[in-house]
Amino acid sequence: MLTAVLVGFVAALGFAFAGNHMRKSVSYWIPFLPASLFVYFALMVDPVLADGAILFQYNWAESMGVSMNFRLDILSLLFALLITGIGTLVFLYSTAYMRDHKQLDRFYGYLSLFMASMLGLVLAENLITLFIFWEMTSISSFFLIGFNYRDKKAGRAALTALCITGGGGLLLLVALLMMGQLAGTYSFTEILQSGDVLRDSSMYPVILLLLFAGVFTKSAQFPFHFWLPEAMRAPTPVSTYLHSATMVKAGIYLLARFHPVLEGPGLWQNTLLIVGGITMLFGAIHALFRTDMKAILAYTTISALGIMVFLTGLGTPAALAALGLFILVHALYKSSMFLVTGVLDKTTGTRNLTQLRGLGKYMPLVFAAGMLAALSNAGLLPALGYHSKHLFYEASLGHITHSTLLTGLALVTNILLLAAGLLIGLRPFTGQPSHHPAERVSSLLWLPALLPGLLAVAAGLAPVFMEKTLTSPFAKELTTTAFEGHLHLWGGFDQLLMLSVMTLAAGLIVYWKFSTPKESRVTLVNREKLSPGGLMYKAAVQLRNFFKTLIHILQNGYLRYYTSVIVGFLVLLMGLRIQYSLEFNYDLARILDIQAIEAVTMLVMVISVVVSVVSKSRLLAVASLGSVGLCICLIFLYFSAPDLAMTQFTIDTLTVVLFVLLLNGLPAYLLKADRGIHWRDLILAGGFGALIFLFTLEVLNQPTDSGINAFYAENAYLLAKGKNVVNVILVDFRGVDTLIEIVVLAVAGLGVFSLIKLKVTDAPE
Amino acid sequence: MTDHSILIPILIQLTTALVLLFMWNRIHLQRRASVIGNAIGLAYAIYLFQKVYNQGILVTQGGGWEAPYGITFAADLFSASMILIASASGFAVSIFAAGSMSKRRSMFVFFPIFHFLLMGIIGSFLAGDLFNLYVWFELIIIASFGLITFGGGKRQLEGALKYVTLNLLASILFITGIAFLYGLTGTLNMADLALKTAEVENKNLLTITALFFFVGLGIKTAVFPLYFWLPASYHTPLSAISAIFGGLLTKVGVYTMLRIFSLFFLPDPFVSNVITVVAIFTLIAGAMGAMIQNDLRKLFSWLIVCHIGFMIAGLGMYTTIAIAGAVFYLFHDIIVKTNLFMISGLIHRITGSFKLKKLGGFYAHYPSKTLLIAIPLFSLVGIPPLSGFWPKLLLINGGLDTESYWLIASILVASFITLFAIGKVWIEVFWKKGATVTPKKHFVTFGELRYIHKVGFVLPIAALGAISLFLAFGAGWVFTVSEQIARELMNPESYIEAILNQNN
Amino acid sequence: MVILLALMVGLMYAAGIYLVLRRSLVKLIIGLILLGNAANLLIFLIGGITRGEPPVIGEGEFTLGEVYADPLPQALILTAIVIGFGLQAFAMVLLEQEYREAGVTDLDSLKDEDTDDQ
Amino acid sequence: MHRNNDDNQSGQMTTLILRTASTYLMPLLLLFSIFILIRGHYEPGGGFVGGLIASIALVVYGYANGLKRIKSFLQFHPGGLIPTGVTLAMLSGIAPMFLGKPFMTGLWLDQQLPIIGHVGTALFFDTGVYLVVVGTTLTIIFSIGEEIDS
Repeated sequence: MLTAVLVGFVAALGFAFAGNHMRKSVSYWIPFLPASLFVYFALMVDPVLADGAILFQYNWAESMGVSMNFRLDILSLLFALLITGIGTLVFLYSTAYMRDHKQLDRFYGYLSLFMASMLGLVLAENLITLFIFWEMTSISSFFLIGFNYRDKKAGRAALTALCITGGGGLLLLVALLMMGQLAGTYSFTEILQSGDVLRDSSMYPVILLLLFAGVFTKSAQFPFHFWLPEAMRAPTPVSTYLHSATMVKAGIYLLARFHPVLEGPGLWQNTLLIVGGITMLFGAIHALFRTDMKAILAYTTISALGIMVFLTGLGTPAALAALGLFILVHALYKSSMFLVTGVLDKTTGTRNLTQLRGLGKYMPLVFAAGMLAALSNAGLLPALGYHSKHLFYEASLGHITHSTLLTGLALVTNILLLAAGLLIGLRPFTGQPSHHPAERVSSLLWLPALLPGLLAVAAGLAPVFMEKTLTSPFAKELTTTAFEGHLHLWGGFDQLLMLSVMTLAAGLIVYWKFSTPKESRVTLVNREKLSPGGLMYKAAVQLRNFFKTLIHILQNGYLRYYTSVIVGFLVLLMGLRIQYSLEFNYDLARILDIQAIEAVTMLVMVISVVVSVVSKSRLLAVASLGSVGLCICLIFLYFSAPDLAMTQFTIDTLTVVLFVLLLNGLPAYLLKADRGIHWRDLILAGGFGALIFLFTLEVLNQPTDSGINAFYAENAYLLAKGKNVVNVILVDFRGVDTLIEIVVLAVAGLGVFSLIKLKVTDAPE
Repeated sequence: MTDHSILIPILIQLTTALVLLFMWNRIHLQRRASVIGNAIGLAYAIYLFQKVYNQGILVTQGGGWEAPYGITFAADLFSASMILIASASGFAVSIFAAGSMSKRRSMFVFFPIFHFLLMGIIGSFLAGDLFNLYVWFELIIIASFGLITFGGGKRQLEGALKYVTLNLLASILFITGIAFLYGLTGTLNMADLALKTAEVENKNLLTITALFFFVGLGIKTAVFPLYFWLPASYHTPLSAISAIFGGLLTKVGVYTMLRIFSLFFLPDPFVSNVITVVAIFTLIAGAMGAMIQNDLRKLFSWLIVCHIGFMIAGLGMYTTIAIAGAVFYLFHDIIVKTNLFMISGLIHRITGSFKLKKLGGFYAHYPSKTLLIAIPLFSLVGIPPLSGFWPKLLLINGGLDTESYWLIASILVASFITLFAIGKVWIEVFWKKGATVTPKKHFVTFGELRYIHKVGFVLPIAALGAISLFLAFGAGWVFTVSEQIARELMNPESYIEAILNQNN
Repeated sequence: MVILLALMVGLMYAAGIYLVLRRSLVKLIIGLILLGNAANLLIFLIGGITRGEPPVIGEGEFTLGEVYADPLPQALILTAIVIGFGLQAFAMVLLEQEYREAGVTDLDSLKDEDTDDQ
Repeated sequence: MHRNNDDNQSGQMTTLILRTASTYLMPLLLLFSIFILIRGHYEPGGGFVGGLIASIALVVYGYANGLKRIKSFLQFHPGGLIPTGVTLAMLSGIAPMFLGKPFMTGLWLDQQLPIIGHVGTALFFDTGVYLVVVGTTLTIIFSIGEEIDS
């Protein structure tokens, strides 16, 4: 199993290193990869139906509770088969469709990466592993949307998709972590037992909302749907695979996955019904108003995803059975439609419905593929879509309180979707031919388009088989109650039949009304500025401008402002804290013991400090600075620190010498100051000084005796053989400090040297 | 355990620097010696790491004077891993510098100062004495002063002026904090301080002292609102220098904060709250800055600020899982940020610009280099399972534990904007149709370089990319290490005991 | 005397900060030097001050007497003074170089690098 | 550094006095600095102060006689003192490690020498400090001086 998931990554890596050496002939072999995986998963159908769920365990970052375990049950198996099955078709189709592309290595690399990620996502048993694969699908989607990377719009579309799905992903991560914390494990199989714990937690609504954020962004639900139509800039095989058949269904997969754990009346059901309902109607309406075939397909996909969310929201066994079936049906007919669109685009050079007519004459097999897909979409016998539509109505009718409303909603959506399906599958092939395609359509192009349609018909004719293998176990996996309803080709004259007939009749009327697409209609619904996408984009631009203003205020380039913020911050924090702490019980005798000469020194010092601050002459300021240094030197002398006094004196001299040397060349002393700023700075600096003063006294008031100086006093001579204890500390007790200190001095010398001597005359780098 | 050899990583750097100084003006020799020195340093760091991993905390006392009288050096798992990571990125930068700097530029003093800087960084990881730590810091800042002004030029000096001023201010606040702490306890040995601070009766004084350390280290670490020097200066020097700065300097501050605050000042509700609030604002402010930048290196600089927030957040939450997240992030961040600035150097060498608007077409012309660059870029974003993802996971978990929902929200916002910013870089630099390179005077483009220099550009990027991948796929093991470090930080008894009660 | 020295330390910190907040490059450096001196004086004060008992072991004695000034802060300050000198010298040269490159000593005119985000 | 030499009479006078004085003072001060260095272990003094005094002596000499004179006096670039000093200090720190002792452990000769007293690694270390201080100070001052001259 691990091999099955990882082989795609290995292949992707292989393609990445293949570079442009990859020959076209190689690409014919690539479809064997998904095909063999498909066979592998197909062989798993029986064991899964027999056992329910099979676990495959592999170790990874166990210390964090993350494993590479995989869980194969009917839900993941359905998806795995779709991913590998549709994958085979898409890979096959690509060999012809992308034949002349220069960068096949990248294309297949990304595609394999995506396939593997998607497989990992649906198979992962561990929440974190699931999330890892989830994000990897977003990333591979980013690369694939931007595949035609020189196109600036493709780049933007890719970034939009990445931000929307990535942002949702982050919220999803929090939801998963919350679940993990509440359940005490990241293992899904164990969490499955903790449904009640989760539902009873006060965090339950938060978890739901975060999870929904992930799901709705990934599965393009209103109002996060807008990235999906933009993503259609990807090559058509990619759109087929990612943006209709598989990746966008990852959100649906997640909902279905957590349905047994999280579902419940209230927030779960209502949100899903409302969001799903809006999305399916919104997508269906938009689809009809487009002329670009891929845009129509994008919006019908959005609508279909809405239906899936809606069905999950209904949550009854019938609804979930319908969901399982619809996931399959949709994947089949939608991939077919996309591939048909790709053929038309490839042969005629356009996807615009207003320009495509009568092509059925030249490509009957493609026409057949389109019609079969439209048939399935319309829910007509014998296609599989018939059953899914029936189940859909059955589920909506089964809703306890709002069955009429919900069924009405479903009906309208289905009518519109039916019409949109005909726009793709029927319209380009009928009427007066608009193009005369020069070459015959390669079998590698029409076959993948036709196969799903044939499959759908075959499956549609075998309702009992579908029920046994899909709908019944699917509903059971998600609800633990078996689905009682039955699939059949003829259910008698009942409500469902009536709804189906209504759908068909109204759908045909709508199609007839809309069968001549006009560009003007596009603008009718395409209110860029008012659409969620447009609004979000506008908000992002506004936000960016706001940030820009804010950052320009914060990072304004004025050094003194930076300093004042830093000092102000410290003063603020100290002020916040100091208000509860000061006690002031000083030993007055000790602190007030002053000798005359000391007092005089201090007086000189105060004057020097003040002069160095206020002096209008630079030289005087420097001289007073020197004087401050000398006074410190005297203080050191008075208070038993002869070494310090000597050092201070020599350093002070050198500093002044340096200053005088350097100041010679400078222009006049800069004295500009705004009066207001002047006072503000004075208050800030004064406040800081005052706090230091108070705090120093307070600290001095604390009794401390660590005995460290006593150790030095006793051992300086006896052990370290020196009588000047300060020097002994410097060269022995704390010699390492001194060693580093001379290194500091050395580096300062080198730095000054390079600063002065090393002038750059060439370019900045 | 006593082990005098833990100072060898420092001595290797010092010796290399001195050897280089004696090779004054012999640039070819200097380059080789620097790479060799760092290779030895890295090899020893690996050895030291596995030694500490197996034997526990190793201690040596400078001059043989037992703690707290002499100067203590201690290598616990945190120090040893930091030395390892720093040596790795130092080694990479050394190759990169040897490859990327023209002969004229690397004249004189670059390599010696670079090694003195590494010496300072490694020293501060080993320091077990607060004043000694201060001296190491001074070595780091003076070496960084030398490097940030290296080569001169108006833009660089303007950035350097802010860098120098604010870093000097930071040093002054830091030493002020040390003075107060000495006044309160009468000792400087960090293990001894941990005991003595616990005995201080007036906790308010300790809290205020903590504020001095927080602001002093906060400036070095570049947290909000103390980070101004970083976006003002990091984009000005040579890429090799930005790389070592971006990778290591702020992280020394983070390391020290984690070490000092866990030893002396935490848990303290006021300090914790301050740290948490600062973390939130750092994340948001850095993200905002990154969002609006159009210069590659400025963008990366703001991302440094932003991502410091992750690590500080871990300290603010102060639970084992959160600290483990911070430590994990620290490892990841050093490697990735070093790499980012080397990448910007490579891009500049190839295209002649740092401006997003002028860049483009990289993917079309250099597909394999693009692939190489993709690894650190997406690691930075934290696309799972790359290395940025795991620590974030831990931090969010920590946030859930401590119910710090604002912190989680800002972590998400910061991650999101990082995603956006890197996505934008990707589109602008790699995808967009590129402008043609307009050769400037004296500008040697990548194509004209000698083969060995090309290797010097690409090899270190690949090597650090490989380390990122190791951190990603070996996440389980890295987490085990980080968690052990976190536990040692949260319960420093073994650290204190190893230093104070050892038998020499 | 303690109170005077404490006041002095406070005053020097205040003066240093005030100068660092000026627009002139020269004042900036003077401010930084003052701050450095203030920090040294603070360590000296906090280490405890003692008159006329330098920590030097007398002729014929083997240990310091009963009363002596704490040698440790003195050693620290000595280190700090020398390091401070190195840093200040560098800062001064940087100032002068900055003036040579930019032609001004007004800090307010040095803000292009931060605000230019093109 | 000697740009003001020809400014006026009194300037010349001072310079002359300074020049003469420094010529005699410089060797004395250098000797004094070495004395301070050596006695540092017993009395106030040591490598730092010694080095600083030596630098001041050389700076004053250079200020009076011009940079070139002092360069010819020294015969080598003072920058060379920096790595020499650091190496000396480092070696005296490493030496005990070869004996299995911690870095920077003091090693002492048993016998006392005249004038200097105990000889041990600490003295070598302090000498290293002295050299670095002289080297750095002179490098800084000379670099600045050369720039101003040019």
